[in-house]
This record gives sequence, structure tokens and C-alpha cells, in this order.
Amino acid sequence: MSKEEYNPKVLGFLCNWCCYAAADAAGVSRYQYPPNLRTIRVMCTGRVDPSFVLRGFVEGADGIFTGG
Amino acid sequence: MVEAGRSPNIEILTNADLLSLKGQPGNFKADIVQRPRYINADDCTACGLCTTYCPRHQVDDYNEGLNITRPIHIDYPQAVPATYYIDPRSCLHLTHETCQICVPVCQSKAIDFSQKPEERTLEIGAVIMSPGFGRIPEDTLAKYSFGKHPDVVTSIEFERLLNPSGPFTGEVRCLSDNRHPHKIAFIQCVGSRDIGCDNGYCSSVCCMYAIKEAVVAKEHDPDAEITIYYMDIRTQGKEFDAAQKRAEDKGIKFVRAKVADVMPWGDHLRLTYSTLDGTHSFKAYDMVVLSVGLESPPDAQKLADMAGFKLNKYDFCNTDTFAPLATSKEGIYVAGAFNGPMDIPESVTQSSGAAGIASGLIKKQRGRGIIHKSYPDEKEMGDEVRIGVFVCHCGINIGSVVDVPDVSNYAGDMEGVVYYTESLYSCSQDAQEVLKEKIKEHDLNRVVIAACSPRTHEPLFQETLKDAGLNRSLFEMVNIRDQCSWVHANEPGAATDKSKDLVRMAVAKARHIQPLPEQTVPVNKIGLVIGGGIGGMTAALNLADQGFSCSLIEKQDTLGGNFKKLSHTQKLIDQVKKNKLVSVYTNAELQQTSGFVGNFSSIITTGKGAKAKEVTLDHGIIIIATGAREHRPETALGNSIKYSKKIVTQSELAEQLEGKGKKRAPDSIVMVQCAGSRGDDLNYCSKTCCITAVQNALRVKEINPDSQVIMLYRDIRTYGYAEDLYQDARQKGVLFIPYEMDNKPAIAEKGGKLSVSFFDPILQDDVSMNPQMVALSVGMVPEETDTLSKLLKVPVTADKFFLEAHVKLRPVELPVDGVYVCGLAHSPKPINEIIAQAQAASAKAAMPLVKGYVTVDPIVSNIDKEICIGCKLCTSLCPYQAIQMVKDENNRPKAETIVASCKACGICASHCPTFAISMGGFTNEQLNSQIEAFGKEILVKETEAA
Amino acid sequence: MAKAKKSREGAVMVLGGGIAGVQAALDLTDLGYYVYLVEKSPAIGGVMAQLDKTFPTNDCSL
Amino acid sequence: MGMNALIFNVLKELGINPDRFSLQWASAAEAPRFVKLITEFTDKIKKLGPLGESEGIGPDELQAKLKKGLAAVSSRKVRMVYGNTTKTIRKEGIFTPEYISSVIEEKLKKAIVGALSAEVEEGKPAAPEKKRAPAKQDAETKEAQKAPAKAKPAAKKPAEKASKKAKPAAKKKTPAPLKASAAKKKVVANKTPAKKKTAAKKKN
Repeated sequence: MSKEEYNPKVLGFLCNWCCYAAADAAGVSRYQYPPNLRTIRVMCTGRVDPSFVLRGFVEGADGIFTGG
Repeated sequence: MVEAGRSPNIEILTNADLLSLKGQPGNFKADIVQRPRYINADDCTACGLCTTYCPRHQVDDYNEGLNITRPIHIDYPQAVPATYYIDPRSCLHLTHETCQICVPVCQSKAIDFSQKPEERTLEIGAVIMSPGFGRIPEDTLAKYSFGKHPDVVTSIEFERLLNPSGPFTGEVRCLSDNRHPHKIAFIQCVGSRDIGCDNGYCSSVCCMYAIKEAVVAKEHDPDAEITIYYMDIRTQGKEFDAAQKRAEDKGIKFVRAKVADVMPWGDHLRLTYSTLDGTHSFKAYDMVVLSVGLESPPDAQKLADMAGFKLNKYDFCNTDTFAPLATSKEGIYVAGAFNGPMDIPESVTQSSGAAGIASGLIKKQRGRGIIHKSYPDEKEMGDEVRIGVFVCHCGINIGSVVDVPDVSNYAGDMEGVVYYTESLYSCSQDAQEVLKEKIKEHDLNRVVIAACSPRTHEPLFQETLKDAGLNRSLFEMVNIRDQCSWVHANEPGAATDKSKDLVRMAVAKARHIQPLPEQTVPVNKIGLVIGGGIGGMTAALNLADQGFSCSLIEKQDTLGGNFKKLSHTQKLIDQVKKNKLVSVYTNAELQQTSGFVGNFSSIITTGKGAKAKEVTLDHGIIIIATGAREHRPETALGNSIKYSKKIVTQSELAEQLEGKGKKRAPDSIVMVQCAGSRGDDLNYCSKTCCITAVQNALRVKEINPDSQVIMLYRDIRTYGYAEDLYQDARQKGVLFIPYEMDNKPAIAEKGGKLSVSFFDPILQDDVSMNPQMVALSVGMVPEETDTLSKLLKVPVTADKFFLEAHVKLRPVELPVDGVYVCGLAHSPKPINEIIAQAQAASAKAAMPLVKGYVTVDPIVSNIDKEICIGCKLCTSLCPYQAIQMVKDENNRPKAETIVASCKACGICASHCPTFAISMGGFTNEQLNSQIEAFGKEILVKETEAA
Repeated sequence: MAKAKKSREGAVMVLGGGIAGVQAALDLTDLGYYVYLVEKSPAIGGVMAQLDKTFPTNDCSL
Repeated sequence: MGMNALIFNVLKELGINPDRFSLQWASAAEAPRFVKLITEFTDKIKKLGPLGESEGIGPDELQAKLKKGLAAVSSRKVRMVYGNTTKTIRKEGIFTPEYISSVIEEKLKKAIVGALSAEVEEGKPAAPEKKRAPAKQDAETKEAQKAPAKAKPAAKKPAEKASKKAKPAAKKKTPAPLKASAAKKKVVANKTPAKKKTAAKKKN
């Protein structure tokens, strides 16, 4: 990836009832935000296992966002 | 519409007219005639060949005459039933006995001109009238030169212009010369609040849809200049004011003015208008949209005569405030716009309520003649992974930002994907048929759909999978609309890459999906209603009418709630006391509730002081009707308020006017609207204060005709038929003076004398006076919903009202299954809407009780007994106590899930030291493969690059 | 599918196939009744089917 | 919150900037807040630069460290201590972030450092490598059984029970009143085992 506009890869674990719903609501109101987030939907942040976070970094995520 | 189309218990009779309706409640006979479609439904494959060959041209009514179609056509591809039809008014053969080109063209020989009108007699127990509303006659639009200049369009025509299946495939163009309109004007109150065409009522919906259309038009063309000309902005519904504010922030201008006329002016349109300060001015516009109101349906009188019920003076169905869904003939109910102009959420609420009452009337026949839907048994899985990927355009919602064909092809060459395609609307009925065909044709055993949010559409697709013989869990949905195209609208490249990544991650997860068995749990057929006001009592009585017992708990020591003094409330209280199925607990409060839909168990405390005792109630559903109470702000519009005999709220004034005292009507009174509402203290509109204020003003004038009544308002929101009250008040000399938030009226009390000063836009001068009384129209706040929302784990909005599952499609249900809401706890509303919503809530609540069982979502946790070391961590961490320890064959403790209580949150799985626990649909394997697919992007790119 | 003979009173007629009619029909089947949905035009959906997007979710109004 | 502290410590041990992991909350009605969180987080990561670069670790050394970190959090020892720590936090009912990270720090530090220094066990521990039958009940589980057994769900309200710290957490843990859960067990008992066996067999 070229140096000057470095585009980070962000992995997201979003809880279906809270953050995922907030993301849907953001879509409905057409808020714009940077497109670097790749979302994995989980039923609750409780489901996010520490090994998922480490594996995310192993697989090359520059940042991991967990939203409950 | 899709569900109605495929439900075996709904027989859709199209092209059908009612001839006669006779009989009594529970036993009606209806004669109907079905005009022929000239195409038989079973053969027609909706291929569209006949339309291309048909020589005759005809105006396309579905597109409001904005484009041309052929006599043999279908309104829109997603229509239900998805069969073509021939319009007898214009078909050459049917009018002149010539041409039959379409007959040989049709491959499946579906066209049959010999079809004749068929008459049928239906034997039914009840009737629900929902014929909708009619169109405003065109001559009332003439003064805006509608029909004389093509760029003056009605709001329905504008909807068609915005729609991707519209005349210009979603592009807003002037009909005169196809250019993009830059300056657009909306004119409100066209054909309503207009005594000229005897539509004195307000159509209640035009302000809101005008704002929506303006915002969507702004989306299509961000630098369009849009202005809305209005008399009063009536956005009184829940969250409507917030939407109006957002529209203003987006640059849509609102001008309070009366539009005189619209004249063609070169290739533009000249709109002349006059504002309150008496200035006349005109502006040029490329397009003018008339926000037309809702007329009563054209065949209203015919229906009324046939069925024997009465209409009101505006030819809508006549109903009583305390029985909003019943017509004057028993057994016939009304729902939707035929009852009066209303918006979609209100119509949906009324139709659920009408269904509930009808089911109460004929509950003895419930279940007879019902076809129980059976699903083909599930196909054997086989170990070969065969995935089908369907990428959706969703009209222009996705297609205009994400390069859908590119994403679809990208999915094509992924391991395990044997079929990939795109579709315009994958949620429409015809797309569901295509999905079923492809599953059979390519023997797919996993389906990935890239479209909108699984939260809204997953159940729809899972139902189609079950119809195609696939276990409903073999399905993964990718959100490339709400969380991609809508939020990265001006970065199409990045949005397409994101869609590709998300599809790749979903396919990786799909490879590991296993079928999950569906568990069902029996339902406890008893209800619990919280709150004994008008809403709660109506809901409890309606549940009893449908044959289900319920307990009604009320915090106070008597039933009645806010409207205790109304005669109707007293009648309800007697009925509740006499009804054996309703057990009442007064001085009762809910302490704790556990369980889930069909199997709730609650502890309530009831009785006062010595008699206070604790009762455990088991029930299947909960209806919340806790209501609201008057909000008495300390400061209103910046003035600190000391309530006294002289400064009262509208409800206190109403009580005073009900009294007997000679001097009860003041000689001079100033009423101040929105005191403490709409951003002043509460930031929402409480919907009923305008109507109450105008009623009080009329009452004052009635008792003391020469009293001086002045009302200071921001928008008078007497929507619907209440507009007549406003009209009446104006004629009786009540002065209505608008104020703006940047020039608020000042209210003060010095030495027992009141002084009110405000700016009068008509006099263009400051006015101050000393009225005898001041009445503040204050809003209402929900009855402390916080405790209940924590107890039942249901969300509340920012304004502390309960947040319903879906504003339009599930207005009385809460996101937690089995919990329903009605009345003021949902949002402020007048009494007839409270009663309608209560009837709807009890109808919806009765559904799980009628069904008798509840299917438990199969995504619960399951524990692998060999790997489990019995460390009991999961049992202690589970917030729902859904894991218990059991002994395995050689007597070692192993964990096991209580499937019925498990809420699939996954805390056990992420804390299990030996990875022994996995969640259905979210197994460790699936999530790990999804994470690996997230990282794979570099590999794929390198291979392509190399 | 062969239409089972309807017992006389166990059905309800809904006149008008717009959003109100369709919702009433769906609710009645969930409450255990057979429904005749009588619609004057060739397809159900009424005026709502003509709308582009509906407040507040602004998704398709089909 | 325990998860946040655990990841924080593991990343710090590996020398990776802990700001790269963020645990936030936004309710369904707080779309603007969610957008703010995402935008800020993406900008922060953009400023930090690619993983490893801001921390001055070369790519292959980075991978080795990360793999060791992954193995550490998947090792049974660390997860057992992590589970028990969450349990004690849950029992005490004090949920302030500072308290939680201090408990995690004190209890988990040793286990994390130990696991990290051990040589890397190869292979993705998706399913634990060895299915060892637990030779003997190790100390934690025995101690867990002695913890105040709450198996017997009491119908009485929690207040009567003499639990010293009547924290809100305590009320949350009260089991469902006797009648309902018994009914549920009856319902479930005859249902689940049959299903459980078939599902389990089909799964692996």
C-alpha cells in the first residue's frame, strides 16, 4: 500500500442488539464514516473471545473495534 | 406483501368488486364479482414477452400517467400476485375485436380472452373495511396550473419520479424538457383545510411526506434548492419533529406563507405567495410539487349503503371516539385511511386492532377451515459445500454506490461457491421464487445474500429456505446497504472493496455452517397488563373477549388513570370488575420478571400497609400501558412560572370550566402553546395540547361570549377532523398569533397582576397586555419508564418513551418478544388513538397465545461433553442461569445448556478454558474462518497482481 | 393446493388490499382465521406500493 | 471489562500499542455516537500507522510475537485464571474499570508472562489439541464447588438472605422464582437430551 495515503484495516465485532443496530440506524440517517471497518456480527460482546482479538491481529488488522 | 402473497390462509381476490353484503355478525353473506384478467395465473411466468409485442399504447396509471405502457402488462415486477393482466379499456381485441398478437407470442399459453366475470358468494363471520382513500379532484389543483404546465406535479407523481422503477428510473427530471430541476417548491394543504372543495379537515400526513420527499430529493441531487410553503407544520407524530429539524439542517427551507397561484413563466414556474407581514412576492421554480391531501374513497357511499353503516360529513366512515374501529353496524369494522386521513403507522395499528376485535367476535369458529402450512422435509446435507451467493441492488440503494456485478463476479470464483447472481430487489416475491428455483436447480446447501441488514430481513429469507427444503440456519446475510452503501455514499470504490471483503468473510463463515434443530416450547395462555388506565383496561377486556384470561395490575388504589372522570372510563371499570377472565390487583407494582415469551414469571407486590403481600404470576405475554402524566415546567419559554389560580395548565382550566361557578370563564385569557415542549424543555411535541387548548377556548367563548381569548402558538396542530374546531374557534373570534423561538413571549406576574408581552407579526409591533388568566399548554412525560425498562430489559427512546420494534410494521410490539406497549407510554396521543392502539396490542399479544407454542431461536449454546472439564465457570458466569451441571455416564460433572432460557449471548463460550462451548450459528470455527478471510485480502490481491 | 372446504363462519372478508388490508389479513391468519382479501385493482399494495421510500427507515416500501 | 484489561496486558507484554484495541458501547438509539466512535478510532489507527511500524517491530518478528500472544490467550492456564478472575469480580460486584484492571493486573500478569515465555505451541488452538480426561480435579474447580452453592433457587426475595454486600449485582444473580424454573426444567429435561445427542454427533 502506497505510503502517503495509508489506509488502515479495522476489524469490528459488533453486538447485534446494540452497536450493530446503531450502525443500521446510522445508515438510515445516512451519516457518513470512513470505510475501513469490516464488521463481524456477534450476538453480544460477551461472545468475543480473547483469541479472536489476537487472531485478528495475526491476520493483519491494524486496529480492532469491539462494540457492545 | 410477500408474506400475504404466500400465506395459504389468505385468498387474494383481485379485480373484485363487492355487490352486496347481508346477514348479522358472525354470519354474513357477501356477493362479489371478479372481473377477468384474461390471463390465467397458474401458467403466467411473468416473462414480459407479451408486453413487448403488444402494439397498443396506454397511459401507465401505476406511474400516475407519467409514462406509457401497453394494455397487457404488470404494474411493477414485484407486484403480488405476480401475474400479468390485460386492461379491457384499451386492449384492441376487447374493444374492437381485432388483433390477438399476444396469444401466439405467449410461450406458456396463459392468455385466454374467453374469460368471463365470475360471481361468488363468500360466507364470512366478520368484515373489515380498509378501502383506503381517494384522490383530490383535479379542478382544485387548477389554480396552481396543474395540468396546464407539465412541471407542476402532485406528491404521488413526485414519488414515482423518485422511484427507481419510475418513469426516469429514479432520476428526478422535469417533465417539460427532461432537465434536472434545480429549484423545487412544495405547496402544503392542497385540497385539505380548504372549504372551497369542502375538505375542511386536515389530511395529517402531507407535512411529514413532503419533508420525506424533500430529503430524498436532496439525496438524489445534493445541491437542489428546496422550499416548503406551509401554514402550520404538523409533524406531531413520534420523532417527526426531529426529522423536520434534520431536514432544516440539510438545507431545506420552510416558509410560512399562503401561496396565491403558480403561473408558467418561460420555461420556469412563477409562484406568488404572501407572508404574515402582508408582503407579496414571487419566485421562479423549475418544479412545483403539490402536497395533495387525502379524500374519502370514491365508492364510499356505495359501500356504506350496501353494508349499512353511516359515513361522517366528509364521507369517511363514521366512528365514535371511544370505539374508533367499529362502524355503526356490528360485525363490520374499519381500519386505515377510510376511517379518516392517517399515516401508515396509524393504519397498521388500526388494522391489527380491527383484526383483534373481529377475532373476539367469532372466537368460537377460531381455527376452523385453516390450512396448516407444511414444509418439505429437510434435504440430506452431504459433505460437499455448495454455496449460492445473491448480491442485491435494492433499487438504487446499493446499486448506485456499490458495483454490484463486480462484487457478484468476485464472489463467483471463491472456493465452495457454485452459483452467484445479482437481483434488483432480492426481498420481493418474484426474487424469492428465483431463490427457491436456484436452490433446487444447483442443489445449493448454503445461501449467502448480500443486501440489507439481517436484523430486518433474515426471517424473510429463512422462511424461503424452509420452503425450499433447506434448514433455516444454512443462511448468512451480508449487510452491504445500511452499513456500506448508505454510509460510504461518496466513496463508491471503497464501498465496493468493502462489499467484496464482507462477502468473502461471509462465504468463509458459510463453509462451516451446520443445520441447527428448531426447538419449540409450550406457551402459558395468560396475559399480564401493567397499568389500569383507559389503555390498560381496553387491552385487558379485548384479551378477555378473545378468550384469554389476564391479570391487570394498577399502581394507584383505583383503576381509571388520567381520564378517571370520563363516563367511558367508569363504564370500562365496571366491565373489568364484572369480567371473570380479568383479575385486578390495585396498589400493585411489578418487582421482578424472568423467563421469555410464553413462559414469563413475575413477582408483584399488591395491597397497602398491613395487607401488602407478594404474588407470583405466571403468564405468557406482557402489555405495558403505564401511560403518562402532565409535565409542569418551572420555566416556560424563558419565563419562570409560579402556578396559581391565575396561571394554570390546560387540564386545570378544563376542570375549572367543567365546574358550576358563575365566574368560571375568565373575561380575558392568554393561552401559550408549546410551553416547555418542542425544544423548550421537553424536545418533542405532545400532540394533544393544541386540540385541548382549542376545545378550552371554544368552551370559554361558549360560557362567556365576549371574553377576549388570545392563543400564542408556534404551529397549531389540530390535525385530522380537529381542524373543524380550529375553524370554529377562528370564526368565534379567538385570536391566534404565531411566535418564533427567537422572539418568545414574556409572561410575568407583579403584585397579583399578570402581564404578557409578545411580538405580533401582523401588526409588526410589540404588544403587551394584562390578561385575567394565562393558560399554558404543557406537554406530558411518560410515567417513570426507567424502572420498567430495566426490569423487562426493553429499550426506551431519548425522550424516555418505550422504543417500539419498528415504527411502521410493528408499532405496538417491543424488541423483546412477548412484550407489547400501547397508549401514552408509547407516545403522546388522543383518546381514540390510545384505544385503537390498546386493541392492536391485545390482538398482537393474543397471537402467541393462539398459536400455543413458541419456536426458540436455534442459535443457543451447546457444550461438547468430552472436552468439558466440569470447571463450572460457565454456570457461574451465565447471566440467565441457563447452564446446569449434570453427571455424565461415568459420573463426572459436565455442563449442559437449558435451551429454553439460553439467550445466545455467548459469554460462556468466550470464557470456557477448553473451548468446549460453541454457539449455534456463531461457532468458534465459523468466527475464526471469518477472521482469517478478513486477513486474506492481501493474498487474493497478490495473486491477481502477480 | 386444494382449498379445504371453509366452515361457514370461520372466515373474515377484508375489503381493500392496501397496507391496512394486507396487515389485517396477516394478523387474522396469525389469530387462526381464513381471510378473503378482496382488492379492486389487479394487485395488492395500494398507494403504499407506489411510494419510493417510507419514513423513518427510508428503505423500500414493498 | 475483564476482556479489555486482559487484551491490554497481553498487548503491552508483546510491546504493541494497546490503543489498537478498543471496547466501546453504543445503544441502538445512539447512531451519532457510534459514528463518532468509529471515525475517531479509524483516525487514531491511521495516525499510528500499520501494525508493527509504530512499535518498531519488523514484520516476521511481529508475526512470531502475535502467534505467541494467541497461543497464550488460548492456553488453558491463562483462560482458567481469566475465568475465575471474572467470577470473583462478578461476585464482589464492583465494576469500575480501575478496579477490574487492577484485579486482572494482579491475578493474570503472572499467568500471561509465564505463557508468553513458554515456547510457542504450533497449530491453531481452535479445538484444544489434547482431549485429556481431567486426571484429577485441580484446585480451582474444587474451590469453586465450595463457593456458596446457590443451586437451590430460593423463592424468597434476595433481601432476606444474609448476603453482606447487598450490591445490585447480587440481585441480578437471583435465580428465577422456584415455580417457574422448575416448570422450565421439566419442559427442558425431556426435550434437550434427545436433541443434544444428535446435534453433538452431527457437529464433529
